[in-house]
Amino acid sequence: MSVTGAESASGGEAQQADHQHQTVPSDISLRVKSLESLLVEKGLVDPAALDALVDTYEHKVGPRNGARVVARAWTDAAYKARLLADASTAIAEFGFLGVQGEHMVALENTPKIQNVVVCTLCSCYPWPVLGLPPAWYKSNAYRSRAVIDPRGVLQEFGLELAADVEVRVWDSTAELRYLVIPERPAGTEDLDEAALAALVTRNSMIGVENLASPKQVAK
Amino acid sequence: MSVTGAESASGGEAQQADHQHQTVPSDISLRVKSLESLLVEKGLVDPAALDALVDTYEHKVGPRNGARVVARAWTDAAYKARLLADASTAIAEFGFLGVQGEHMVALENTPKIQNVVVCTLCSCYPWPVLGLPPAWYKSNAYRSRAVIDPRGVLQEFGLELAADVEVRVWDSTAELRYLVIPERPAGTEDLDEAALAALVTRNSMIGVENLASPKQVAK
Amino acid sequence: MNGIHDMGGMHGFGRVPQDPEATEPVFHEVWEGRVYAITRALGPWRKWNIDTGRYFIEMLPPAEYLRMSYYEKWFTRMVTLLIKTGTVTREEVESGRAAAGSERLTPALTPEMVPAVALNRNIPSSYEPGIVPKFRAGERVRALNIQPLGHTRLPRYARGKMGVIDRDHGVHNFPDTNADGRGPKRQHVYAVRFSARELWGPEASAHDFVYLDLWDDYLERA
Amino acid sequence: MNGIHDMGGMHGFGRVPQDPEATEPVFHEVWEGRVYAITRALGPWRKWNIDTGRYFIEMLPPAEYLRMSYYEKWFTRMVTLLIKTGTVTREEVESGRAAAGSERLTPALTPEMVPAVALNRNIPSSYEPGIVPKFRAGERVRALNIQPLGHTRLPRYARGKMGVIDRDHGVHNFPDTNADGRGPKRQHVYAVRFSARELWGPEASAHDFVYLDLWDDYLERA
Repeated sequence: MSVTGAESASGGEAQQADHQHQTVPSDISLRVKSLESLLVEKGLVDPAALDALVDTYEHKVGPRNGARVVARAWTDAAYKARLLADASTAIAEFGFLGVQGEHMVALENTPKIQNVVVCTLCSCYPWPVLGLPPAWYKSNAYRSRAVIDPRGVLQEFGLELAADVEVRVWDSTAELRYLVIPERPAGTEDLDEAALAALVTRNSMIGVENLASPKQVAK
Repeated sequence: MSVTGAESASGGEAQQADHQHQTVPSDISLRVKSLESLLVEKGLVDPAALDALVDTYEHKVGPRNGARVVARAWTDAAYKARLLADASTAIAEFGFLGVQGEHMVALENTPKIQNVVVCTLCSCYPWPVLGLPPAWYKSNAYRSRAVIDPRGVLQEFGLELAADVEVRVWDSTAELRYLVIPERPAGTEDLDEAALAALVTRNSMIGVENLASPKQVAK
Repeated sequence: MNGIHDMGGMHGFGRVPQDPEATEPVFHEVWEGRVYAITRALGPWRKWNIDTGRYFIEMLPPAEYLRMSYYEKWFTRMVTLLIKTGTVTREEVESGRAAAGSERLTPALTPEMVPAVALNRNIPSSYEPGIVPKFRAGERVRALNIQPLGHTRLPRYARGKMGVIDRDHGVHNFPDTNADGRGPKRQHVYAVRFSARELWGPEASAHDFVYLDLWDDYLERA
Repeated sequence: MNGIHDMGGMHGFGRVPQDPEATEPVFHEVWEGRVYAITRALGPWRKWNIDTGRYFIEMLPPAEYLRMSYYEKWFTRMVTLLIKTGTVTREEVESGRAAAGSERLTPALTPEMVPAVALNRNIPSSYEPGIVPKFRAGERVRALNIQPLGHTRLPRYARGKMGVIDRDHGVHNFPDTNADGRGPKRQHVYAVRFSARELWGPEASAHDFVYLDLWDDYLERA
């Protein structure tokens, strides 16, 4: 199926999209409702399936999934080895599968290496392990700056790296999706896997935050 | 005088400009009137001087100036030599002086060389010889495409160049301003300088158009 | 295309906006969730692929691209592609009603299927021994200096730059051709490691690197 | 700065709009002429220089930059700089009235001066024998790969690319420093000839060239 013609690159498509934007009702909420009812009437979508999809991403899929993966990697050396060797398969052990998580790569942060994930061209993100991306990840500021000024961006997240820490920014240009394994915080030797998972933040699994020790947090 | 601080590059200025845009009245015509009356009240500008400036660029300065320069270059070999060697001085012989025309360069089109002028970074333009720039010259489409797709742009102006014609695109990044001397059309041997000047179009002096012979036009 | 979406390395967008992680909603507005869900529910109809979908967001006029919110872009893309593929007509979108006598279908995605679609793995294997990689880990490569008018996933900031193959990600569809109907042209994708100094010049930190996932057709031996 | 204004080489803006040359007005709206004239009439006060003026248009948020018309950008820039330089206050702009007790000046530009200002030459000579050019016509040079956060006139598309000095334009102010108060740092400017293939890759025409006016500080010997 070819949906694009020779005119696309010269802006014909873009102008069409623009025109169309002008001709649908102005309020986005009304426009979406109108389109949904059209698609339901034509039998293209089932509103109950839409409800189920919204519910799934609002309540069932999210960064708690990734946190469980990270906590296991911290506590189970064999699992960590499998995760680093083939993240898709290792994550599948938890059942965290599906769209935008088919080709996973795990990246391990160390005292000397900070991995940071971005998608400069759109907002690719590992949905099954982290849910849908936060607004900041989709922002033009993050997309434009993460590759040219990663340390400046990290500073805005409160993360000041030593000059000799190697910063690795992963720009998700393909269908690979990246999960950062943050460093396990000090002072967590006594915690079990579930308690450890509770410490893992979404931002730490994107690489823009490092985890403080629970004692530091308690202060 | 330093009007910019360290915060500029991080977007502080831009945000301020944006904020300010929000707080002035919404209709641009009213906002301009309001600012003018403020500046007049404070004695910063004289409304009669504003009138004179508008009148100057609406009626006294424009592409007819450049056309006279081109026509003389066509008819006076010594003038043409001076124009190509030092355009600022040669153009000053006509009294076409002033802001955005201080450092002029003349570029001669030939059957084998097509010069085209653009300013990708803003819209620099040789005001004293061509007046203020037309909308197309200031358009994002022209600014973005002239350097990467000059032949495609020229086609939109109706100019189809042979593949072996050398295209020279001059991106006006500094205070140099460029005047293209188009080829003198065939069949104009009998015309005097004034009649020749009448044939010269604005677009031909930017390089996006070549001049047809008067006989072709008559057809 | 060298569109506004290709914004890696741009200045001027200010600071990264920060929402508190604990309280930021998945969808900031109800309609955002609906746009997301409709897009997903249309997926099984296979009216367009993911590369085409990205391409049609990139083709928004730049001023609109920057003005629109994320899901507003999704919505606009969806309407454009539904019309373009003949799935609905412009008149139907404007009226919100199916044209008289138009076909009534059965939704491809039912509520029962959602857990499987959302949460299960459903992807062609990237192991295709018949497709031989052009490069190996450790090899020096140069990203081509190309300016495709159509969809591409080679950002401008990396073009002409030298890097090192970090790892082979296996075989994937080639977005440039897959986006506009010229086929998947499957080939190897690699993580390629570029130094920040190669990309941005000598003032960048010697300790910073950018990894890009790049296809065989974007690379040449350096 | 790598702002949206640096758009050479971008795709997505469509066809070049065409107005009939014979009938296009110099100013499409009355207010455009006033904005142009006010900007010019403020010039003799020397509150800011041309490089600062350009910089303050480039710092508009990218979405605003693309949304605004040309003279709307000029207007916004003018208001910002009038306030920034203390020439007027934000409150005065909002009210449209001078603050009580504020200074009343005499306009720097009178109607009688307009022909001279608009039409006469008034520029420091660019002949400064004390400033020696670094390069000569015919020399091969490379534009630096730099990413200034402030104002610059080295477009992104030329950075890191090789060209040939076409001619020496004499001595000019250096915009990068002149724009933000670090001084004119006068130096030679050259027209540098780049092949389209060097800039855009092997698919460009071998007969196409781009000439950029570049300063000594943007160039190194290649």
